[in-house]
Order: sequence, then structure tokens, then C-alpha cells
Amino acid sequence: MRRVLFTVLSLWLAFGSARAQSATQLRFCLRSEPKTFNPLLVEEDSSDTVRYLTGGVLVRLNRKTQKLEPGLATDWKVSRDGRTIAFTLRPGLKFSDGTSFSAADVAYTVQQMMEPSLHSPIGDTFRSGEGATESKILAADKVAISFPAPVAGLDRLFDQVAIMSASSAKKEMAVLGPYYVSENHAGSYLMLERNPNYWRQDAAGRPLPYIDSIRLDIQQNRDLELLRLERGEIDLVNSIDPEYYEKLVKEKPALAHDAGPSLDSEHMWFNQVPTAAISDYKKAWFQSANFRRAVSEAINRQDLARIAFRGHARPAVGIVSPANQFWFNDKLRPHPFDQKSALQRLQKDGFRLHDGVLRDVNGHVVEFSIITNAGNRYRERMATMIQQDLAGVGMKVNVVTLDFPSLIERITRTFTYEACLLGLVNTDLDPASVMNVWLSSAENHQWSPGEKKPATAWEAEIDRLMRAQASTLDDHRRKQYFDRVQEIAWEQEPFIYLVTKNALSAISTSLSNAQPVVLRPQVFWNVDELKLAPEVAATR
Amino acid sequence: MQRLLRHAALILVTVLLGGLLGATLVRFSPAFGVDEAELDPRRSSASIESIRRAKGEERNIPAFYLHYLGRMAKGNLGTSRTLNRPVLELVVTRLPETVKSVILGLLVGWGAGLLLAIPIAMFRSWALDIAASTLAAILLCVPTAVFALLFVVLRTPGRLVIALIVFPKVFRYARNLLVKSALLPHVLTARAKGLGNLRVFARHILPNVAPQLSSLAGVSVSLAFTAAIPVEVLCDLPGIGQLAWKAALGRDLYLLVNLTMIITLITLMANCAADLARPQGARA
Amino acid sequence: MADRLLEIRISADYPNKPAVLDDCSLEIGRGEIVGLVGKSGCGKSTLSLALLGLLAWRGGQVRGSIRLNGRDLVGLSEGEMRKLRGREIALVLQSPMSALNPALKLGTQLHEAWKAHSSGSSEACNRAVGEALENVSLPQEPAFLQRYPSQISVGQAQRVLIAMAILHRPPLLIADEPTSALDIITQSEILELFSKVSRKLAMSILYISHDLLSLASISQRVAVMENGAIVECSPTMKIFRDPSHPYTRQLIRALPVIPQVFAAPAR
Amino acid sequence: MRRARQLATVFLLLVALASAAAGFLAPSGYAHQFRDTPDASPSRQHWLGTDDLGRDRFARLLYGTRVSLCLAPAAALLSSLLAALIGGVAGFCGGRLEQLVLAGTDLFLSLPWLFLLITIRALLPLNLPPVTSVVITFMLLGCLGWAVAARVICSDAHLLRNCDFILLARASGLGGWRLLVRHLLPNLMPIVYAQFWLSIPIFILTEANLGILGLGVSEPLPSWGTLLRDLESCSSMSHLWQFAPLLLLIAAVSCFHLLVVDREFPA
Repeated sequence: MRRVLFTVLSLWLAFGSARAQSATQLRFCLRSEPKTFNPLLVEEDSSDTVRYLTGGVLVRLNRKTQKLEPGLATDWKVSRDGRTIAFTLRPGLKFSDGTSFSAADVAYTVQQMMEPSLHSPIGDTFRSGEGATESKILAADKVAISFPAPVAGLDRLFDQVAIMSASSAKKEMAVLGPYYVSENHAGSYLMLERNPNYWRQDAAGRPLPYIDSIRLDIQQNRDLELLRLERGEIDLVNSIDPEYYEKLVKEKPALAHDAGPSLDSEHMWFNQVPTAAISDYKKAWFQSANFRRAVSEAINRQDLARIAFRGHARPAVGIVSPANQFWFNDKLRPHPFDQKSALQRLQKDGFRLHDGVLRDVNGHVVEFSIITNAGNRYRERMATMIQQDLAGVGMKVNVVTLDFPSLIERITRTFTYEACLLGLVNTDLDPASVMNVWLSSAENHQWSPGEKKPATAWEAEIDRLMRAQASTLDDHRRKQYFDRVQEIAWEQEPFIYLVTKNALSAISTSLSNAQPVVLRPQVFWNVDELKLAPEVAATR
Repeated sequence: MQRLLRHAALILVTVLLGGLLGATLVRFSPAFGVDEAELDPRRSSASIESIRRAKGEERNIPAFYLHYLGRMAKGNLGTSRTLNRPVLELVVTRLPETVKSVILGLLVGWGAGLLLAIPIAMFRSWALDIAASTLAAILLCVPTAVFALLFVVLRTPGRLVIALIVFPKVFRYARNLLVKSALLPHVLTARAKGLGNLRVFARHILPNVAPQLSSLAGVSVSLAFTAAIPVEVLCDLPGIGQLAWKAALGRDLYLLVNLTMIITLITLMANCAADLARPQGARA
Repeated sequence: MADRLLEIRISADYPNKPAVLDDCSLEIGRGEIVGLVGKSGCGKSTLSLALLGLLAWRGGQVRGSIRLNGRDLVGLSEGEMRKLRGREIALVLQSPMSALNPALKLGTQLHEAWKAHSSGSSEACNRAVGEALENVSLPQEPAFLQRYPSQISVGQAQRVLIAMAILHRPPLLIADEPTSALDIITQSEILELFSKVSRKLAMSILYISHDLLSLASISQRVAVMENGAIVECSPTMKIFRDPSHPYTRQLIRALPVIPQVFAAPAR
Repeated sequence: MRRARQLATVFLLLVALASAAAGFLAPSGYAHQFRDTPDASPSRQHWLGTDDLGRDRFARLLYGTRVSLCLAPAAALLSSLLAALIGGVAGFCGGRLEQLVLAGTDLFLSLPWLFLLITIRALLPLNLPPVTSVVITFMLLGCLGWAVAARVICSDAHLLRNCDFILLARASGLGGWRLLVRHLLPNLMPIVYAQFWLSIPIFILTEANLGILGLGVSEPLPSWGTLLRDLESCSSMSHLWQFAPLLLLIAAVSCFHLLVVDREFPA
């Protein structure tokens, strides 16, 4: 009896290990639960990760070269007026559940995306003018989409549009990307299995992706995440904080990767809303370019980068990060730290420094508060350092940390704040994606949202330039316009850009082919080409 | 039986009132109905406007609450705005995690507390008494959140923090109670009869302190649940404590109201069970 | 006294406090009732606990010697001491209601006392309990044994305690102020009971009280304690007629009625 | 015990003295950033090293102690007074009112106060000096902390109500307000006093918990809570001096515990 049991056991073990050897699993962490699996409604990071791993797109932006590559479409063409794009689709493709893919699915996806009641954030980026969007199915593998007005950078926007099936019973869970969601243990982990119907093959004709499944653990605590990486329980951390990076460099330097300046920057701005409930004399300061420039010059950006970010950031130049190879205006330099020049600028506006206290023309002491979100250690540090820097030119600054909703309420509804320190996450390279920040009528024009008409001449000029670049198709002409926008913003500093953070990541040595870049998703952008070393695969 | 019913009615009323007050608190808190999505630069003005309108529901609190109670009677607890899922589902998936932590914490805390307190009372071991009392005194002085931070740094399971919170309270209370009871005349009589330590403890001390210990049990359950919030937030355990924290930060009306009611219910039930365990009239 | 049951010569103290018993010496003969008198706080109860080896539970320490039948009890281990308690030395405490465990039935407590030292059958146990109850004039029917301490009177409770103490017919019984919580009639009944039991079972009793009169009515000798030491120990008659120590004289003078005692100090 | 209590008092006085003399002991101040030496180890210039922004840890510790040691007793005073008022009146009047108040405390204890604290902080005016905002936070804690103490005081007042001397006072024609002020209040004072001492460590710990969760004192002012928050960033045990605030917190809170009269039984 015992012998039989033993035999059965060993057989089972052998079978089990054989199976483990053949199946490879990539593991990493999400910082929160994905809020939605509908690719059109994706807003936060976790859903975006799932969309990137599962969604099939018509064209794919190569995160490394920053150039477009064919995806589900083998060929595409934007019409001369910039309103229509025509795709030629790869033939014979199937969704993960076996439903076949055709031009009808593209038309369905676009129609869903542009549905006004859905409020798709991606849909908003396509909305350039009033009117309906039309999709024409020219053949089973040919489709043309026409927008009511020209859309700048139209082809690149499709990098974000994961195509959904018009007919599958599984709705958005039927996908065209390298993986599909097989299990969802809410709050704890997600399992993604290799999509057997994925279209890509490697040079040798082997079907991609190489890795059979992905396990996404939901893990908020970054300390624990790093610990699990060091233990080999997970294979990568997409973006890590400078402090953890430093720690990793000390303990396991082979795992740490610094891809240089990212697209993300930290900035502060003064409240310039004309109706805001703050004193008129303060409004007058904040609306003065001299005042803003003086504050900017009184801040030691080098120190911010060196101390607050442990050197893994660099002084920011302006709207566009140097990492954005095409759109960055390389004539601009970060504002230098120069308190003398700052005081001279202030004197032009009638401010006087006396006994370490700065007073304006009418004798009001210069004191204001900076709000930032509680719990973000880096912003709190920067605010505290700015507090000391500005004390050097006699300004008294109060740092107030607020929970995020309260902060948002103050900067978007009640406008009861004086200055705010926040960061901007850029997912897109094209200036079209920041239209809603720079147009003076936009809601995200944060220093003074929703202006009926531009409050200043330079805002009017930015409006004109932004509209001009949006309606131009030639990228070089667009860049000329946008360079000018960057210069005006550098000159006027409605946003005082502080630092550009580096893209830091951690990757297990067992993961090969990983080439971390600055664009999201930094580490697994080439997920279908990633490979796990065999010895690691064997132990799983 | 009547006593039980009265207790149940009182609990029900308190829980419902707690829910109403919680809802009012959330509704009139600053930044109610604000969504992070509004900061998405891709969003057009029209789309932001519509988000705001959608969030602007639930303005009238009594109407909301009545409507909510009506739906709750049908088993529908509403939908969480921040996590985009039904509250019932969230609670059902998160509650076991917290209950696991709390039970483990209580077991370990009570086990350690009693294991140390009983020998001290029964064998009058001075060295053990001083060592254990000092340990308990120190543990009592450390904020819960510091424990949680240290446990993360030291890579120890976060659940045990609850044990460290429960242990000193149980130990100090049980030690004092047992030492006092061990000196009572009837215990002396029992010893004078020549009974052994074990028997004296089991028959003459334990039954007499059981009601007081059970009331401590009630207190310790609510203590453990209170400790669960910072522990789960800082140690990243997906329980209802963490959920409550997220709900508070996200002004998640439905979620917060439900969690308030659940936590109130658990606390009151624990206290009530302890109350009922005590003999009638003994309550000062 | 040739036939000595108990010889004590001890000092006792609690940590960080002055000595409670200071070289206190006392002898008790077989079958003799010795009264111990002194004002409250002078160390009477400490002495009784020291005799039973229970002082350690209160955190106290004993030095000196306690000879019971020639055997020194001071150096004995807790286990050995436990075997003596209830079989060689028994204790009756002051307030019967708190000395009985309120949570257990009378019968349980009596049986438990029996089983602590005898492994006999339940029949033997019942017999012994019945006998003890009879000795203290309590009803022997099962219904009585089913009661809880809160369901009987104080006098009955004290009788139960005595019954429990004499269950194993110990040679020595220590009664620590057994009557001070009782009303005057019950008090005299219990006193009567003590002398009866002593005679019947040839049991020595150390009767501790602050009430000289009640004590005088049953004891053959009286020991007077002051500040942890026995200052005088003489036959009862002598204590009243010819007290030698000033403290004893003070005690006697404080009594409301002396003449009757002079006439008939002991029955 | 007495010795320990004296030691505790001396220690607390020393700590209070040191924090009062912070300006003298740590001339660099709590806010100045030595940007050339962030995260430094202890040296002669910086006894406990510097924090992540280069601020002197020793100075921050002293100033933080000042905040916690001054404000926790103030909050404790506020909450015990509230508790005495609510609990005392409820316990004394008894009946429906008492039940109502007890149910009220249950309800009060079950509300999401963490949430209230978050939102009230969000409502404060922005240009408040950090000192004012921390005072407001502590006063808020004081206003929220009465419920537990009120239960204890209520039950004590309830017991007192049935005491003989109150009966006597009533019998001699006293009533209402006079009874409350002359008889009840003096007898409630010890328990209120005990509650006051008992709640000081509770407020210190609450502030520390809030500080760690990021709801504490605003920059650059330190408190024990914000100092403990730095533990989060030290992910190794190599920098032992970073634990100084924790040790001081433990020492101070245990001293407060020692000073409190032992009243361990839960309310």
C-alpha cells in the first residue's frame, strides 16, 4: 500500500515539476487595484498597466526609439486635411477568445470611444471640434475614420486605443494584446495568461510572447515591494523612489537601473484666479511676472535635486522634459539660482527688503502659503526647502499639506489657496496632450482655469500658438510653434518648473531582454520580447 | 431573553444612528464629490463638467440615508466610487483578512498575556513578574503606528502588531486581577485544606475572575479592530482597515457609511457579549 | 507540659517593612485550647498564616522554627507543606461568607477538602463528610449540600468551615477570629462548638481573637501578643487574677465586666 | 514603587527643562537646513546627526519634546474637564439621562474620527503659523477624547450617588446643585485627577500615531509624531541614533504611567 502511494506521489511530483519547467511566469506589483478593465475608461496607472499588457492597438509607439511601428494595422495614412486616417489591417487575426478581428471591430471601438456619455479620457484627446466622428469600413481589412476637425498627431493617439470586439460575448475581456486576464482576485492579485491568438512572432518565427503568464500582485507598500524583489519573489519594479534606488545600489547594484530624466516634472504655481478669495495685494504679486521670476530665481533647484531626490533628478527647464527628444526646445536652460537677481527683479515692482523681511510697495509683509498633497515625501521636502530658500529673500512661506481631495477642491473649485506644489505625469510625447493645460479657456489651465478670454497678452499668444500647432500637420512647423510656447512659458513662469525626475527602475537579473526607458511603461514596454532565465523558470 | 432583546435593539439603533452621523460627516466634509480624474490633462472641459455633475448626487442627506436603508434591506449596499465596485463585494473580500489579523492578534496577545500572568499569580515568581511587567509597560508606550513601521523595516508579519497591542493590556489586567484573587479568603481556605496549585487555580480562582476577564475580552476585541486601521495602512494588508482609510481619503460615501456601521456593530457586539457574560447587577 | 504538640519560635516580615513577628515563641499541648489575644495589627493573623506555610503567598518570609510533633515545618517544601495542610493543621477564617468560594456548592467544597488527602471511595467520602457535619450540628441531607454559600446563614457557613477543617481530624486547628463577624447568640454557639469538637476529637486549637472575654470562656491558657511577640502566656485563671505584663493589665482593665470571670473562668 | 515614582518625576522634569532650554542647548534651531550634510551621522556639531534635509536631529528632538510635553497635558485637561462635566452629571442624575449619555458615548466612540481629523485639518486657514495649527489639533483631540473617561466618571458618580453620606446630606435637606458642588464634586476629584494623568500618555501616543500617518504638525515644526515618521525612511537598523525619539517617547510615556495611580480595570 505504502509503495503504491509512494509511486503515485513521485509520479505526481515528476509531472508537477515537468509542468513547472515548461511554464514561465513573470511577476510584479501593481500599486492599487485596477479600477476598470474597459480600455476606453482607463485613468490610473494600474488599469493602464493592464491595458498595455492585454490591449491590441492599431499602431504602437516604440518606447525606445519614440517612433511609430505597425500593430494590428500594417499600414496607415493620415489625410492631407488631418481629419481622416485610413488603416490597413493585418488579415486573419483573432481575439483571445477566438472571435475573429475585422474592420468592424475598429469602427465599433471608435464609435464607443467617441460616445459622449461614456466620458472616455482617451476619447477626449480626439475631440477637436463639434460634430460626429465617422468610421467607414472600406473592406474587411480597411477602415477610414473621419473626425469633425483636424486632430494633431492623429496617428500617435491610436497608440492608446485598445481595440475591443464588436461581437464577442466576453466584451472587453476579449483582447488582441499579448496577454489576457484569466483570474481576478480582487484586492490581492491578477493573473494574466499568454494570448494564444497574439499576432506577433519573433525573427525565428516563434510566436510571442515568450513568457507564459504574468502575475500582478496588488501591493501598495514600496518597502515590501522592494523586499520581495530582493528575495526574488517578483521580477521587476517599474518605477522606484530615489531612496529605495540608493538602497538597492548599496545592496544589489545589478538590479538598479537609472534611465535618465523622465517625462515627469514637479512644479509650483501661484493662484492667479481673478475671483479667488485672497487679498487683492497678494493677487497683484502673483500676477506680476517679476514676482514669479524672482521666486523662481530664489529657489535653489540644484539643491532640490541633490537633497530631496538624492541626486536622481535634475533642475527642470520647462513644459517639456529633455527626455522628449523631438519636442524639447534645446535653446532653453533651467533658471539659475541667483538671489541677487531675484531681489533686483522684486525692486522693479517696488518690493523692499528690510531686516530680513520683504515688504511690497504698500508695506504689506510678503507671506504666502504653499499647499501640497500630504503623504508625498518628496513634495513635502521640496516645499520645506523652498521655505528656507525664499526666507533668503525675505519671504515668509507656510507649508500646508492637505489630503488629495481637499487639495483638488481648492485648486479646481474654491480657489482658496495661494501657491500649490504638484507634479505632472506625462504619458504622451505630443503637445496635443497638453492642450487642456495651456489653452486659457481650459479647466486644467491651473493658475487661472476657464478664462473667458485670455487675461494677458502672453496667454493670448500661447492660445494662438497652441491652436496653430494643433491645426498644422507638418511636425516641423508644429515644433516651431511649440518651441515658442515653451519660450513664453519660460519667460513668464505661470508654472515654476522645479525638477525633472529620473526614471528609476529595478529589474531582476533573471529577466533578459529588458531595456528600461523613460516612457511609460518603463520596464515592460517590450513585454512580448522579455524572457525569463531557465533556472528561475524551473523553480516556479 | 428580554435583556438580550433590549441589548439587540439598542445596538441596532446605535448602529443606524452611527451610520447616519457618518454619512452626514462625509457629506459635509470639504472636498466631497471631488475626483482625481479632474486633473487629467487629457480631459476636456465638457467631460470634467459631467464628472462633477455625476459626483454631485447625494446632496440631500436624510433622503440619501432613507433611500440607502431601503436598498440595504434588499441586500444592496451601494457602490464604492473610489474603487468602482459594489461595497458588499469589497467588504466580503476584505473582511476575512481583517478578521484573520484580529483573531491571530487576539490569540497571540491573550495567550502570551495569560501564560505570563498565571505563573506570576500562582508561583509568586518575582523575577518573572518584574521582567514581564517591564516588557508590558514598554509595549504600552509604543504607538501602534511605530510598531507597524518597525515591523515593515524588520520584515515581520504585520498582523502580529495587533498581538503586541493586546498583550500588555491583557497581561497587566490579568496579572493584577489574578494576584488580587489569589489573596482572597476563600482561596486561603482552599489552600489551608491542602489543595494543590492547579486545583486552587482551576476551581477557586478562575471561575471567580472569569466574568471580569470576559469583559476584558470584549474591550480587547474593539481594541484590536481599532489597531487594525494603522496596521493595515502601514503594513499593506488588504483588510477593511485599509479600506476605511482609502474611503476616508477618497470621500467615498457608501463605503465609509457601511464600514462605520460594521465597525460600530462589531465593537458594540463585543461589549454587549461581555456585558451579558457578567452576572446581572454586578455592573457598576 | 510534657506532651507538646507544637513549639514555635519564629520571626516573620514582609519585604521593605519592619518585622511583623519578632522572635515570637509559643507552645501548645495536645488537646489544649490556647487563646491568642492582642489588638488588631499586632501580628496574630501573620502567625496563623506562618503556621500553615501560607505566608509566602502574601509575600512574607519566615525565620525560626515551627515544631509540630517534633518535626520542623519551616524548611519544608511547598509540596510537603501542602500535604500537612488540612490533615495536620486546619484553618478557620474570620468571615465565613468570603472564606467559602461563592461559585461552588457546599458539597463540592467539602468533598474537595476530603479528596485533597484521601483517595478513598465516594462512599467513604460521603461518610466522612456526614460525620463532620454531624459534629458541627448541621443537617446531613443532600439538599443542604446542593446549596451555594449565598443560600445559607452566616452561622451555618461558619459551621461548614469548621466541618471542613475537622474533616481529616487534624491534631491542630487554627481559628483566626472565627466569631468576630457573627451576632452574639451565634457567637456563643460557635464557641460551644469549638470546645465540644476539641474534647470529642482530642484536637488542639489555637484560638485567635481580640475579644478577651469570648476567648477566656473556652481556652485553658491565654497568650498575649504585643508588637509581634508573646509578652505573657499563662493559664486563663492566672491572666485574670494576676496579670504580670502591663499590656495584659491594660487589656483586663478595659473589660466591662470582670466579676463573673473571676468566679468561673472556665467551665 | 515610591522610589520609581520619584525617579520618573525627576526624569520628566529633566526632559521638560532640557526642552525649555532648547534654544540654549541646540543653537542651530529646528528648521535650519545644513544642506552640505544631509543624513549625517552623529558628530560633535550634530549630536544625533542630521535628517534628510540636513536639519539637526538633536534640536528637532528638543523642540519636538516641547510641543508634545506642553500640549498633551493641555488636551488631557480639556478632555478630563469635559468628561467630568458630562459623566458626573449623567452619573449623578442617573436614570434615563445616564442611559442616554452612555449610549451617546458608545455612538461617539464608533464614529470615524480619523476622517473628522483629516477634514478639519483641510478646513483650517492656510496661513496659520505651525504653532497655532498644532494647538488646534491638540485641542481637537482633547474635545474628542472625553468619551472613555466620561464612562469611568459616570460609573463612579453613580456609585457615589448611593453612598451613605449623600443620603445623609439629602436627609439634612440639601439638594440639587448644592449637593453636586459640595458633596459630589470633591469626591469625584480624585478620579478626574487620575483620568487626567491617565490621558496625558494617551494624547502623546495619539499625536504620534497621527504624525506617522501624516496628519500631524506641519513643517518645519517638529513633534514626536513627525520625528517618528522619519523611521519610515530608515529601512535598516544601522543608524541606531535615529531611534532616539522613540526611546525618549517610551521613557517619557512610561514615566507618566508610573505617576498614574494604578487603576487598571477597564471602564
